[in-house]
Formats: sequence, structure tokens, C-alpha cells
Amino acid sequence: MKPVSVSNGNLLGHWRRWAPVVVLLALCILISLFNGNFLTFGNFIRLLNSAAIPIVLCMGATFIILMGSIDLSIEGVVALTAVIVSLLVINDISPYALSLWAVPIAVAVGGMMGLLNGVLHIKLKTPSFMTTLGVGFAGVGVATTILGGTTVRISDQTFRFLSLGRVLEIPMAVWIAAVAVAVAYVIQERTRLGRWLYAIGTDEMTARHAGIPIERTRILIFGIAGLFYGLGGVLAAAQFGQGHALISQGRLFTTITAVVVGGTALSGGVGSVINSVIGVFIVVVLANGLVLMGVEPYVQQGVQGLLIIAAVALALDRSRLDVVK
Amino acid sequence: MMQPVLEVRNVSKSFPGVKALDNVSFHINKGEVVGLIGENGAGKSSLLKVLNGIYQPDEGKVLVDGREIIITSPRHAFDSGIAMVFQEQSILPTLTVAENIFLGREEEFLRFGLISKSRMNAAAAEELKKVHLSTHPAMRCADLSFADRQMIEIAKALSLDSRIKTDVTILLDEPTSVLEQKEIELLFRIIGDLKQRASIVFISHRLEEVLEISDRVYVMRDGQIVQELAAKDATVKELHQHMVGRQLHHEYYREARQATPSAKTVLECVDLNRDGAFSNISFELHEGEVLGIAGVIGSGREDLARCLAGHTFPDGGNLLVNGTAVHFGAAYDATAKGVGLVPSERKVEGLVAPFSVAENMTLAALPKFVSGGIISFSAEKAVAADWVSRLKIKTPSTATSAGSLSGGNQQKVVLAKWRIAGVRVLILDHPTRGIDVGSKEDVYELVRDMTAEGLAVILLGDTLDEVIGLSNRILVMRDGEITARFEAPPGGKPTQVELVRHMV
Amino acid sequence: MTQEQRTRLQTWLPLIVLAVLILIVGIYDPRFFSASNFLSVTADTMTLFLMASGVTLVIMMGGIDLSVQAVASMASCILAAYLQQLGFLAIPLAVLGGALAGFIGGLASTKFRIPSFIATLAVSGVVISAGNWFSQTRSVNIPGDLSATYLDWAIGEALGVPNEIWVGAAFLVIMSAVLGLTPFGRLVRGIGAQERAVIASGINVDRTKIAAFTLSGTMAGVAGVVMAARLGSGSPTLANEFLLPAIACIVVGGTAITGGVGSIWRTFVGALIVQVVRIGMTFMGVSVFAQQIVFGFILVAAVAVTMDRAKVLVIK
Amino acid sequence: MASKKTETVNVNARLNRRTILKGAAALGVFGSSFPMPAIAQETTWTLANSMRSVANPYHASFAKGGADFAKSIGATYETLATEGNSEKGVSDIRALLQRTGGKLILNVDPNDSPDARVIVEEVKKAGGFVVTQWNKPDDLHPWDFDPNYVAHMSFDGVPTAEAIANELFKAFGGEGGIVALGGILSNVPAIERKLGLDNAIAKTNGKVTLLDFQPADWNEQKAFDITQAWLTRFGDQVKGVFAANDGMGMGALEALRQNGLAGKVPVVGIDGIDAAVTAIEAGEFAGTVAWDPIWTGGMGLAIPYAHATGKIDIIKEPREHREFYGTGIIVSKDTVADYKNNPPKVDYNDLWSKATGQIQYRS
Repeated sequence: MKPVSVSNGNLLGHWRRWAPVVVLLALCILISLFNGNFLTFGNFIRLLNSAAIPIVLCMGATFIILMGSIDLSIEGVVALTAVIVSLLVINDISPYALSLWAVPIAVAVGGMMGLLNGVLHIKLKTPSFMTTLGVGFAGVGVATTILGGTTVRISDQTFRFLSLGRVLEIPMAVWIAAVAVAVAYVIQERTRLGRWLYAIGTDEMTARHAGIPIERTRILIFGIAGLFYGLGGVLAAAQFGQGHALISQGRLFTTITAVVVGGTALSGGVGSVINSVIGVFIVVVLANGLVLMGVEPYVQQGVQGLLIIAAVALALDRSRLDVVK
Repeated sequence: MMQPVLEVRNVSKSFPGVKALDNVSFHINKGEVVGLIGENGAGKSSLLKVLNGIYQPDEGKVLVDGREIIITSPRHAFDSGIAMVFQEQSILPTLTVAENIFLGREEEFLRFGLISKSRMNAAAAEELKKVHLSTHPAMRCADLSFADRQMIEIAKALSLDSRIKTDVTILLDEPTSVLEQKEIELLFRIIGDLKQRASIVFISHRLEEVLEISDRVYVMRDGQIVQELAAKDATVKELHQHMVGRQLHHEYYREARQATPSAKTVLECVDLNRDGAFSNISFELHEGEVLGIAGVIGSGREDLARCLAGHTFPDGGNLLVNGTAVHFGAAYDATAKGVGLVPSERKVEGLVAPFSVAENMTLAALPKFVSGGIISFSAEKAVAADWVSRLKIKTPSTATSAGSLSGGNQQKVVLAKWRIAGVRVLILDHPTRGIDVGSKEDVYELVRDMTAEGLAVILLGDTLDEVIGLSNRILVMRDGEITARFEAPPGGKPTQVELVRHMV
Repeated sequence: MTQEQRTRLQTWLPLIVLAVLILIVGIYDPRFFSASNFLSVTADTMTLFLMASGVTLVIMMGGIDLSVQAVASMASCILAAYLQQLGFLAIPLAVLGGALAGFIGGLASTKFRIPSFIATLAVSGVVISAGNWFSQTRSVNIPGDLSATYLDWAIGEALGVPNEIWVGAAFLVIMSAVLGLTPFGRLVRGIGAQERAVIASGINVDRTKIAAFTLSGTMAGVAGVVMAARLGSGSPTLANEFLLPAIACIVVGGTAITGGVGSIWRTFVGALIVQVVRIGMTFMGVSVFAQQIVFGFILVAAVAVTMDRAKVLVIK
Repeated sequence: MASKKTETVNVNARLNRRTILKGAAALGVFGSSFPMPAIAQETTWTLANSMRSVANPYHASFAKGGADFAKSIGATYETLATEGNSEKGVSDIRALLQRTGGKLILNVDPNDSPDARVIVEEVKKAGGFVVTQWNKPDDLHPWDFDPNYVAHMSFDGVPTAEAIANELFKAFGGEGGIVALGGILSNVPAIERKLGLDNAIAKTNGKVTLLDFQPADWNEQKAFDITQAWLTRFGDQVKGVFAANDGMGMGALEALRQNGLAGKVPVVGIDGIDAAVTAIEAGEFAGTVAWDPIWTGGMGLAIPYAHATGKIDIIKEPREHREFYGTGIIVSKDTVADYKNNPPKVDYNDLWSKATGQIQYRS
């Protein structure tokens, strides 16, 4: 993993930048002490499986958060794209049978939703928090309207392969997530957009003076994030073999939690998509572990909360963030 | 005569209520260094903003190499050969040195739409050579010193001349205000070599520097250029008069008013040290005394100042206030013990910009204005108004937002805040950084007033001059240690040379 | 238009938006204009406002409190669980529970230096568990006689106006006073505008922050009590789906999500705007399928109008 | 009995508010000077179904049932969604009562049982008629609000869950360990269904053991992740999966599929959504319970409409017609074909055809 946090070179700083990984390892060890099965190949695969979709979503969310913005439209976009993709492959409602060709279409729709976020946010000068909240509502609304509340069932096995298929023992969804991470990493490190979003997240005025097209960059980044959500929607549809408006319920906060647990600062400028991958695994392993350790169901949320606090307290690199909001 | 590289003709710019630029004409020839001076609000920064494309002039035109151009944005200015080194640093801590130098201009390193970091770093290394900086281009700027970042800022500007055909003009806005002697000398050397390739506009409040480096000097006042003179036959006093438009009524640092401190020790350090910052610092500070601390960046004097004010914590040694040992866990502990800090980063730590003048002034002493849990606005307003008049703060009213005042007046508000809080020890960290000559004098006057009232002052001067002029005693620091102590009574002041010897 | 006029107009925009929305709905269906309808619409808005009023303080500090929904639910459980034994005491107890939750959130965010977004999100997990514990994971009924004796102040009626409105109005005044007249309120604004300067002025910022989170939790507790009174029961899921609407109220009112600028009355108006939009859609017979979509875009549009950009440099 | 007294207390409190509101309403008269849009002219009854959200299949059909009935009698019909927010649900209903001037027939599945009381009181105040479904406090009874609170219909979660659990046991041979996914802990159906499951297990006296119970909050995604974790924790000890509704069941099924266990480890759910029925045909689901939401959605309006139009006098109806259980149809491998060939029909004239006895209160 590439060290991401900008540390002031002292030992603590060096430790901090690896803290998310340390937390993850500590968590794994803790759980395997309670239940040996945790460290089995089977469970490893299952963890990857549970992590695949959150990781894809986090790639988009991380970019937004690095800009210092926030995106609450995740659930809306995922729901809409999942419904659309399910209607375009062989299914029990619509006549279409585009099979895998449906994927780019759905992803593109995600991109459009993202662009909509960006355009409204920039042109109306409304905070991303509110804009994306509104677009999110709309997304779920449209998804509901398209299906009239019913569920569309996917009978297209080629499409289901995206989730069920295995290559070298590893589920297809995981490979796709891996590719998503690679793409996101390249965008972040090797493209102007990537560098510019750090600049914007750190100090928008300076970025503007440097001649960076702030508006265009922000809109594009929202668009790119939308593409990742769209892919997330596709994977969700493939995983459950169906599409409906509630398929993304509960995705929003888990995604943002993962991003922050990974060590990306909500204030923008600090962090990386790689951090978010670690963050996702911390969250997924935690949820998986609570069941493995047989924690009393109704206190699980409490335990999870406390452990999240602990994880962030350890993992978050605050060496440079003098004020924490 | 030869074709000016950059020329401004009869430019005017007005804002509601003020005429920021009034028919300003100004030119700079190839290989020339032109000084631009004036009090804050005189129109310097407006002129720069016009040249930098942030403002569009209402009248008049800008010519580059004799061709008229409309500068639309800082980027456009840059591409047209006008590079600006901002007073507020425009270096992003989260990016690497190379990324900062080429921010917004990555296209030349693109290969199939991807940035080639190796090529970018190589190119950056070239630029760093020009400013004799050895830092690695892939290093994050967060890990660099303030001065290094300033140098990178300049490197960024220099990167222009190897990249465009037209002659390059570099606007240096207060480049030295954050630099120490050593770096300043380096900077001046660099400007020296630059003259073959570029023309430089040099803006500074340090008049002696302006005279030292410039060929010609423009003096601005009230949005007009009131004087253009050749540097070689001008004096600081002269410049100063043109700037303020009046005679210097009495001598600059008010040495005549220098109080003789009482024997009472208000603050004492015993072998104070903070790992990696400073070590075995011992001194006594007396009532009514100005204790100056001189030292280059990295000498540890800033760290010491912040530590004394409770912003950071010592790892060893003792700190005594009025004879009793204290441990400051945070700034509020220091304030409670009557120790206040006037920070160097005025806009960030000094003021709550959106707050009104009154709200800022009472911020450190809010409880004094509370009765029954409610703030007494009348009392607050009265006190604020009193201090506004006492410190001659130029503001429409005490309800005006402090952020809208000029630097000098903002600084006075910060000082008023601590006076109202009734601190007995005030630490001044670069109290006159980036404020104009007129306000500087007022600040010096205030320092004398405070000491007269028995306050003790620790001064980290903006210039050596200032330290020498204002202090009763001077500590010189190097590499976190005190290397020399000077008595500085009126008439018997040490010279810059004496101090510098112990600084470097 | 001069700067002053613009700023003066700016402050009235939320009210203007509200008035316009009311007119649109009212002209479409005059029955919306009946006094009884205004009263019930306002009464229905109060729980939302009570919850949002506390969060407003936190948002003005530049933070956010995502735990209020869980806190309100927990408070309703505490009230329902103990009203029988403790009578009136159950009310302060429930509110206290909310305050405690807020306090913990503030503590976590300041002492561990965790962004409030995550700190409060995590705390709400703990609070949900607590709610389950108090209610034994059931929804607890409040017998009518108890509610008549102890909770009439919240759901009864005075001078022809439902008590929810009196309660809401009371807290509108109290919270506005806290924000506008007390040193605490000023520090909250200061922290939102320029935290480092406040720290450097020798203010114990952490204490102020924790106080703000505690107050936010307290108000969520109050909201939970009123909610329980209205629905005649407490349940660990009673306040579900309240969080985002509550924050929407604050932002729609024109308070900047980035902190520094805002006020309680803006949140009050914001809450009414949100409610009028929702009820308005029912009045105008907007299809249930379209409602979410319309709601979403009206929210964005409303913020586009009401937001006071003059004081916000960068919109993130 | 105590609850009676309390009701009267409450009703009085309401009454005095109501009278004063009447007075205030006089102010509203100026409203009538406005041009009245067509839909505002409520000469006849307006019909409405209120539910959590039209985004889930069960409630979508529930709404459809309401619409169908309304069409059959040519009345205006509205669907209200609480979006899971109790206050929104209640205030939407208030608004609709206001709009229709009380001439409203409401068939509501309250977001949470407490809401029922407020809704009933509001409807009575406005003079409309209401039928509630699934969720209501035990001490709230239609006959305490004659005639406006027409009826409450529900499905007895306990025997239903018990029956479907037995289908599950049958599917894996009646011996071994199972895991169970529950709904939101405090929801009445979730509680009843858990109880039913426990009964079923108890009756196997030890043959079937409950390895673990986890609430997945009716959420497909959570069900998926939890099931995955179970597969790690219990491996092939898991002989079957009990899900308190089909949505979670589908999540569990997909988790099994990911591990190549779909069809090997049987799953049961409740609700009878199409996906579940298909899964039964495919032999991956061992069974589900169909509530026939079309019927509940329509009949919840038909009964009060019959009263409002004088076809029946609800006050004279016996209590098993005021608080009754509907019939859930067990769909299993054997019955699925039959279920699909002749889907349940709805006869709006035979009001209580599917009523199966008066509601029993436990505890």
C-alpha cells in the first residue's frame, strides 16, 4: 500500500500512515481468537464478496470527499442503475435482452446522475450535502416509479456471472472491484483530474489562481463518482439476481464510514482510494466478526459503534488537521 | 527609449465607495527591477490584481511588449509572461514540490493522458536549481519549512522563463516578509541572476530592501502613483515621506519612550526545552520590559513563543509566572495566567474575520461582559468604542466585520483584545508583518504605551532593526539555544552585525 | 441594489420562500388556508423543529450530529418505560438520556479528535442498543390516563392552539437566546467561522463543543418525548427517517453546512418549508411515485434561493 | 376495564380541542372565495391506502388492491407513503382529511403500532372511516371508536411462522440446526414470527436446534452478509434458513448461491412475493406465505365503504368482523403449481370471506 497520509516525518507520523492496516490486522487477530473459522479460505472469499460492492462505491465517494464535498446520493444512484440494468438484461418484466451490453448503459446512467449532482451543485451554488441529498431522493423515486414498486427478476445467467462466476477461485465481482480500484488509483495519481481534486480539496482559491478549471473539475469528479456508483448498482443487481428501489438500503452511511475509517479526511485534501479499500475491509470484517463471535444481536450496533470510534481514533492521521470538525 | 516589457496606461479601478486605482501609469523595461511601495490601501494590491487578471480595469489598458492585452485570469497572466509570487502562500501542503511548481500546467508531462511523474520531477529539479534549493521534487510540501515553500513559490514563477517566448515579468509581493536574513540575501542573489532573463516588480514594506535591490521605485498613495524615482539617489526617509505624505514627526522606534523595567520578574524560564525545537532556555522577563528575541527561521524562537503561550508544551524545565511554577496545557491556561500571544498568522489565529471589531476585541475576555448569563452588548460596545479611539483604529463602526479592515487596523484589534483581557505578558510574533509604515509606527507607539503601564513584552521582530529599536534586552537564538544576550538601552543599542554574528 | 439591501433581502428569503410555497398550495386548494389546517400543519412540524434546533448549533460550529434520530427514539423508550413508576420524573430522565448521548458524542469527537460525522454516527449505534435495552426491543405503549396526566403539556391545547406549537415556540425563543445572547452562542459562531483564532484567544474550545453536542442531544431528547406523547408510545424505531429531513430543515433555512452563519429561526422556517412541501404534495394530489422526486428537487431549489452565499467563501 | 376509561379521557381531551378548532375554522371560510379546482370538489367519498412505501412488492400490491376496488366503484383514490417516518404518515393523513373535508375512507398499514391510535383519533375527529392493518396497540379496539374505526385486520404471525417453519423442517428431513433472520426487533410481526419459530422448534423436542438468530431489519443486504458469516461460523451444520420475510430470504438465498449451496440448503420466507414463488418452483425456497395483499388492499376499503353507503351497519357486526385475521396461503413445493394456476380471487361483495376468526392477544 502506498503511504498516503502526509506526516511530519516523526515516528508517530510514520506509524499513523500505516494505522488503518494495523487496525485491520488487529481486528482480524482478535476475531480469529474467538473463532478459528475466520482465518479459512472460504471466509476470506466471503469477506471479499461482501467487500466488493462497498469498495466500488467507496472509489467514487473517496474522490468526492477528497474534494471536501460529500455525496449523499449513493443509495439513489445505485437503486436507479440496479433497476435499469435489471430491465435491460433478460428479465421477467421487459422484453430487452442486452445481456452484458446493459452494463455500460447502466454505468453511463450512473455517470449522468453524478453529472446532475455536479451541475446542480455548481450552477445553483448549493452545498453538495443538500444537492446530493435531493438527487438521492429523486433517484430512489425514479427507480420506484419505473417498477411501480414491484421487483424485477433477472434470469440472464451471463449477467449473473458478473457476481456468481469464479475465476481462479475468486468471485467475478471481486475481480471487477479490483479493476475499479486500479482505475481509481490511476485517476487519482496519474491524471490531472486526480491531482486537481487534491488541490481543490486543500485550498480551492489557490487552485483557482493556478488556472485549474474548478467548476469543470468538480462536475467531472461528481460524474466519475456516479460511474462507480453505477457499476455498484450493476454488481448489486447481479448479486441479488433482481432489481428494486430498496436494493441499496443502508449503503450510504456504511460507504462514508468506510472512507473515513480508512483515514481520508472529511475536510478534504488528505487521503486516498487505497485507504478506503482498507476502510471497507475494516467495516466488513467488523460486521462479519460480530456474527462469528456471536455478539448479542441487539447490542451489536453498540459494539460496532464503539469499535468504529476506536478504529478511527487510531487510524485517522490528524498530524496535519489542527482543527477537527 | 527601449520598448517596455510591461506597461500600464492610465488604469483606473473603482469599487463602491472607493477609487482603488486612479489613472495609474507604470512601466518596466527588460532586465529591470522596479520597486513598488505604498501604505496598505494605497492601491498596490489592486494594481497587482489588475496585472494578475483578478480585477478588470474600468479604464486604461495593459500592454505586454507594446501589444495591448486583456488579462482574464491569473492563469492567463501567467501564460502571457506575468508571474506572481503571492504574499499569501499559494503552495499546497498536500501536493509534492513538483506538483506544486507545475500545478495547472501538467499538460507538458502528459503521455496518453497520464502524467509522467519522472519527467515532472526531473523538470522540477531543474527549477529548484535556479533557487539553489536541494529539496527532492517528490517531497510533500507539508514537510517543508515556511522559507523553503516561499522559495518554491519563486521557483514556480521562474519556471515560466524557460517555457514561453515573450519576456517574463515576475511580481514579487512581499517576498521577504517571511524570510530571514540568510534567505533574503539568497533571494537577492537570485534576483541578480534573473535580471538577464526577466524583469521584476518588487513589492515590500521594508524600504531599505527596496532601495537595495531596485533600479527604479514607484511610490503609491491613495490609488495614485505619487512619485517615481531612481533608487540610487533616494533615501529611506524620502520614500517614507512620499508614502505617508507627511514629515516623520519623531523618531521611528520611539526609543525616547523606552521604559526602564522594574525589578519585578513576571515571567521566568528555567532550562525550558522542547524536543526538536529548543533546549535549556533560561531568562527572566520583567515588568515594563521589552525582551527581543532574534534568530533565523529554525532557530526555535517561534516554537519558544508558542510554547510560552501554551500553544505547545515543553518537554522539560520550568516556567514560572509571578514566581509560581505553571504548566500550560492549552492556550486558555496561559490566558488565565495573564499571558497572551499576538500570532504571526493574523488572519488565521489573530482574528475571527466575520466577527465584528467589538466581538473580536472582547473574545478573550467574554466573561467580563456577561451578567446573568447574557452578554451585555452595551458594555461591550462602549469598551470597544473606547479602544477604537485609543488605538486610532480606522473602522466605520465597532460593528464592522474585522476581516474588512486593513492589516494594520486588524493588528490593532488583536492588540486591543489582549489589552481588554488584561494580560500582563504579551508575546508579539512578527507584530508588524505585512502592515504598512504608518500602522507600524502606531504599533510601536502601542508597545511603548503597554510597557509604560507595566506590561511585559516578548518581541519576535519582523526585522532585526525592529528588535533592536524596540527592545530593552535582546536574546539571540540559534539551533534552539540562546547564543547571546544583549542589553539594549536607548543610545547603547547593539548593531545588526553584532547580532547576526550569533544568529548564523 | 446596494449591499445593505441585498443582505436585508437575504435574511428574509427563507420566509419569502415559505410564503410562496403556502400560496401555491393554497391557491390550488383553498382548504389549505383554513386556520385549523395551519395549526395542525405547524403542530406536525414541531417535533422535526425541536430535533433540528439542537443540530443547528452543531452545524454552525462546522460539525454535524447524526445521532439525533437514534437519541430521540431512545428518549421515547425511556419515557414510556418509566412513566408508570416515576411520573413526571420520567420526562427529565428521558431528556437527560438524550443529553448524555450528546455529551458522549461530543467527548468522542473532541477528545479523540474524530470528525463529528463519524463520532456521532458511531454513537448512534450505541444509542440504538440502549433504546433496545430500555424498551426490551418492544414498542412500549403509554396508557392514555398517564399521557393525559403527565404529557398534556405537549399534546394538549391552550388558547385554541395545540401545545406542540407552544412548546416549539418556547424552544425557538430559548435556543435563539442561547445562540444570540450568551457567550456560549457567540463561541459557537466563532468556532464555525475561525476555530484557530478562538483557540488562540484562550478559549476552551473543546468545552464549548461538548456543550453544543450535549445541547443537541438534549433537544433530540425533548423531541423524542414530544414524539412519544403524540404517538402515545415509545419505540426504538420511533424517530426513524427523521435525521435527513431534520438536517434538510437546517440547510433549507439558509444555515451554511460549513458553519459560521445561521440561526435558529431559519431552522424553524426551514422546518415549515419542508413540512409545507410534503403536505402540499398530498394536498395537490401529487402521485406517491412522483413525491420523492419532486421533494428532492424542491429541496435543492429552496436551498439555492435561501442560502446566504455572501458569508460563505467556498461552497463545498 | 382500564383502557376504556382512558379512551374516554382522551376522547374528551380531543373533543375540546376539536370544538375550538371548529371555531377557528370559521376563519377558513374566506378560502371558499378561491376558485376551486376539480379534485377539490369532494361530493362523494375519497378512498386512500396508506403504507410504508410503494417501493416494496408487498405494499405495491396492497396499493394496487386499493386502486382496483376504487376503480370498481368509480371513486377517487390516493396512495400515501410514510417513507418509514411515522410523523409524516400521520400528517399526510391529516392533510388528506383536511382536503376531503372528512369524507375519507382510509385503509392504513401504520408505520409503527403507536401511530394507529393517533390515526384513528384523527379520522374519528374528521368523521371519516378507517380500517387498520397489521400494527396497532393491543388496547386499541374498533368498537371503542364506533362507527369511524370500522375494523382492524391482521395475520396471526405466530401460527403462520410456525407452519412455514415446519415446511422448512420437512425440507431438510426434520433433524439438524437452522439459522433465523428476524425483522426489526421491535416490529410486531417480527416478534410474532420469532415466537412462532420458537414454538415450532420446541415441538420438535430437540431434533431441530436454532444455531443462531440475527435481526436483519427486513434488509436483503444485511441478510446476505449475515448468512455469509453463518456459513463461516457453522459451515455444514446449517441445514436450513428461516427468514421472517421473503426479502431477507432472497438475500440469504443469494448468499447460499455464492457458496454453491442454493437448492441444497432450503430457505423459507413470508409474504409470498413473486421472487420467492419462483424460487420455490426452482426448489431453492422450501416455502413462503402469501398474504394476498391485493385482497387486504381492496377489502380494507370495501368494508368501510359498505358501511358508509349503508350496505351494512358496522356497529351491528360481530367482533370477529371488527378485529379479524386474514388467511395466509402456505405456498410450498407441492402447492406452488396450484397457487400459480388459480391465483386468489377477490370478491368485494363477500366482505369477510377470508376472515379467520377474532384476533387473540397474547401476554
